[in-house]
Amino acid sequence: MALYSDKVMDHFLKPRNLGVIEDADGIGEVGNAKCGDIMKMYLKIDDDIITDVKFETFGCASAIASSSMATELIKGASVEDAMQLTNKAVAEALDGLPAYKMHCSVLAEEAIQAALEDYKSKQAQA
Amino acid sequence: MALYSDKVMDHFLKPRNLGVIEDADGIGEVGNAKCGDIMKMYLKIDDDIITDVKFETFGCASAIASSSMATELIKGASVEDAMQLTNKAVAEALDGLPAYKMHCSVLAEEAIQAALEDYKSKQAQA
Amino acid sequence: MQIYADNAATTKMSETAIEAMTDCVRNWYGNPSSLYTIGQKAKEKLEIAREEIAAVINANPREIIFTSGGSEADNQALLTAALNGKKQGKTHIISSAFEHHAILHTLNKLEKNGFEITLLPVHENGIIRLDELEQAICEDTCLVTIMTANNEIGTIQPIAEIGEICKKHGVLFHTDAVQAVGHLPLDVKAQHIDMLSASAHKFHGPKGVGFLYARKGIILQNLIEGGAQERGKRAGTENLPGIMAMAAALKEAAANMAENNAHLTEIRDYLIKGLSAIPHSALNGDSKKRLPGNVNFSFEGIEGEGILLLLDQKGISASSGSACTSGALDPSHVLLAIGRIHDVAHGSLRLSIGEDITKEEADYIIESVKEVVAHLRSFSPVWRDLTEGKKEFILK
Amino acid sequence: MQIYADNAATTKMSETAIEAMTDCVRNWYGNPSSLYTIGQKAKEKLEIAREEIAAVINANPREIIFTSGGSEADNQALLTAALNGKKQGKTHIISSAFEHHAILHTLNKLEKNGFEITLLPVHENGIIRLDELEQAICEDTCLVTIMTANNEIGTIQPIAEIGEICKKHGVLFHTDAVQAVGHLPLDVKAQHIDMLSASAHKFHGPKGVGFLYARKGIILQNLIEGGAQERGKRAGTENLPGIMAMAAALKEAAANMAENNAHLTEIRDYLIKGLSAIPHSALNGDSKKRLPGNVNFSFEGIEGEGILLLLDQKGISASSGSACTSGALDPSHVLLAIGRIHDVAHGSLRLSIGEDITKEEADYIIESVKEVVAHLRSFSPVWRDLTEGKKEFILK
Ligand SMILES: Cc1ncc(COP(=O)(O)O)c(C=O)c1O
Ligand SMILES: Cc1ncc(COP(=O)(O)O)c(C=O)c1O
Repeated sequence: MALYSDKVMDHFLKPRNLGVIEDADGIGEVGNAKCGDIMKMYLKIDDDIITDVKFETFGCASAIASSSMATELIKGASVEDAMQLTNKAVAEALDGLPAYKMHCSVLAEEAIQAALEDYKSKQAQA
Repeated sequence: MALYSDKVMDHFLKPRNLGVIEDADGIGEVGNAKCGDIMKMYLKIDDDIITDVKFETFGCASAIASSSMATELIKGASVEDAMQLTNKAVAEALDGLPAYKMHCSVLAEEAIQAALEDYKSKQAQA
Repeated sequence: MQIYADNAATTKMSETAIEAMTDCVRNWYGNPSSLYTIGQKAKEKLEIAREEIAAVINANPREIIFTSGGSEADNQALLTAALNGKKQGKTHIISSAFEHHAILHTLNKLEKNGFEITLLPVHENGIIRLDELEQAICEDTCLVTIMTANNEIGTIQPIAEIGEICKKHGVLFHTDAVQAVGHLPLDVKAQHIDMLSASAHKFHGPKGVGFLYARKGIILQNLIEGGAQERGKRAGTENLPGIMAMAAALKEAAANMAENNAHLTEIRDYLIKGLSAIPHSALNGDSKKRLPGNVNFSFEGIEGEGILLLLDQKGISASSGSACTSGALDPSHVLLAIGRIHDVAHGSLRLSIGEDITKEEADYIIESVKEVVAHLRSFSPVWRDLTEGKKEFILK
Repeated sequence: MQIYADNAATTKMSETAIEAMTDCVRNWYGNPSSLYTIGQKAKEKLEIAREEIAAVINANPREIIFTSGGSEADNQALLTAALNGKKQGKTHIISSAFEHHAILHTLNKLEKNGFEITLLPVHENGIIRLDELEQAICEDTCLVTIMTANNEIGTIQPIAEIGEICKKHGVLFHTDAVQAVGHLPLDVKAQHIDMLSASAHKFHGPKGVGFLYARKGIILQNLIEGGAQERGKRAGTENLPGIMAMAAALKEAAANMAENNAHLTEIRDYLIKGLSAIPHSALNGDSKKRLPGNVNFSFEGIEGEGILLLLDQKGISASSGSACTSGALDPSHVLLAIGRIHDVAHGSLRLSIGEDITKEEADYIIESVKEVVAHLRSFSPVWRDLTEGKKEFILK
């Protein structure tokens, strides 16, 4: 009955895919500092497959862990599959989040969506 | 800071002048069972001097101790002196009583007064 | 001989409870609201205690909030029912004439604030009548609060039946189970109890901690506002050492209940038999439907305080009326409620024995009480009048 | 290294306090309301504890009532002032914007019941201004309640001056001294304090016990109704083990206060100096008029929970905002009250060090915080924007 599951702590202490992708094909940023959470996702996409993903997060441990887990879940996935990612899937993959922290997984979902939208609109322009 | 002073406990545990005087010259009874205290005083008086005094008490420890102490204070005294006995004197002789038990010393004073009145009215009749 | 026979006033903490308490103050001193490991460990211990306590009365852990004792739990339960009732326009409360002052004084306060209070009679045996309860319930009734077991005379109320009636009429049912928890089997679901108050120091736990059970769905009103502890319903840093010790004590009491009660009942009945030999005395309250450890007698012609202090000299700790009011001049409202007139109510003695009492100790108690009663009667003017036929005996 | 640096949330009990507690549960288990020796011995211990506690704040023992902690004391003080005020037609209360929730939530409740509440600003340094207080007082004012020292940023209010102003205007003055008692010298007479709340677990006493001082002449309103304990003002069997342990802890704290504070102040200032080296950080609250053990910093570009959990990994227990609200999403109302904007308030750290802290530990804390802040900033998009000039730094 610790505050967070071992999975959350693991992803918080050793976040996967930290950083930026300089020549990203899609970038999404959601949240605001006032609320205490900002997530920024960078995607590298080849042939509709997410070949690389990185993130930066300002926020609590579960926000960091949710971003980290979300990147893991979509890395190597097709854009279409990544669009299906739900916050529930992120939370479940983390072995659950406290009820009042569920919004962190929502943010992670939204950040991914935003990055994918960014990619798509760039595609459309190209 | 025990409930009662050592003096009160001493007079409660070893009441002085317990009992009745069959041919008393004055008898006084005050209080009632409803309130939880009844005191009865018996006086033997020769030549206006209280030569013997006995008491019976239904009541709490401080009522018993107050009666006991009151009898000690008036034994051998003149009727006139005994009439001056105050509840304060009784309480002081007991090294004090808790505030909510002061009425016990009042009862003792009243019992003595009643017995003396009884003696006087008998004298007057004689 | 030293015999502590006032376990209804308070109990000595069990070794198990003391260990739980010292374990906590040394090892689990964190604040359960803190995020770091030391805090979360404390939180974990807190929730384990909640589960253990809930299990004993068949409640859900989420239905338990910790309080500073029985009085606080009683106050909060009544306040909750009253405020929630008022919102629905219901301002009638039913209770009994011999509740603890934590209930009665709170009801007085509510009465001043416009509530109507019905106090059911408890009759000579110290037990309410179900038909009278049912008759008292009306459209306006927002709460029935009846204690599980009385603290002075130990009589046990038909809780399951009361629960049933309240359920039928859709009225909240609270029970002050301070004297019962840890001593009698309780099952809030089977007995249809909506709220229940308990206090740890009555079952060999620590003083200053208790709990309030409130069935899921009941929105508790705060008595103490502040931090978000206890799901926002009771502010204040949790008394974890007290709570852990309470859980340990309650688990122990529940595990040994059947055995303890068999022994206590035997000694209780032995004491009742022995004391009944004192002329012009009477047992107060039903002789069977009473707490296994409770013996309460009235002795005609004498006053209670003297009995206590003389027994104390003999090493026996007992009480007359409840501890809270023994400083007062009025006789116990409980004894008056079961119809003892003042004169007799004044001369009462409560023995609430502990689980480790022996037959030899019971014999010593009986002999001591006999001596003390005889001594006090020997110079009681009331007793003289009674024996000389100037007054009639009330207790035959 | 293991460093407990959250003493403002709760402290570990001192050995002296633990001994007093275990002595009591083993030897003084009687109910102080009971008449026999075991009860009267308990009563004696209770009154000695009251005297010892009263002496520390220069009160009369009769002016102290024991409660279950700081929250209860705060609630009862405010209820008392409000009800007594209402009787005189006075329904205005002055407090400060950064009080503990035990005060603020109670004021909210009073506001709903028709009271008018003025919350004084506490400005950037976390200290109210006396002229603003005096201006706020009006004919209707029945209470000024200002905390002695703040629980998050540790700033100390000019209590004696506030007391003086209240006295001049004939207004009751209550102070929540939960963070101050045992840590700062207090004198209720010299400082003109009418009511004062304290909680034992903040000065190495037990959790679940505290006290309320109320000057002679103030008629307390009961929060908990029932038995006649505490002169009828607070029902419930007294938590004697807790009370004895509280008295022992407070005596000890008072005796060692000067020595403790000299050491704490030195280490505090050393920590402040060390942490100030972190770029774009700021101390919260006045740097001198603060509790000797309190250090509170905001670090731009990161969020507080991560700081805490990473420090926890390094064996350091600290907090962000108060323990009670650290589960919540809103940043601390205290930091907002001193003008920190949300973005920055989120990234705050409170270290409340204990008397036994060493310089080596302080060095370890400084190094650890530096590492943690650097790590969290390394992947913070906010920090990136700040360093890349896309956003302006708030903390220079
Ligand atoms: C300033 C202040 N007031 C009141 C309280 C409440 O005290 P307790 O948690 O002991 O009820 C606290 C601590 O939690 C506090 O820091
Ligand atoms: C029946 C009953 N209710 C309530 C209480 C109050 O419990 P506490 O003194 O722990 O607040 C007691 C004991 O004093 C009791 O016997």
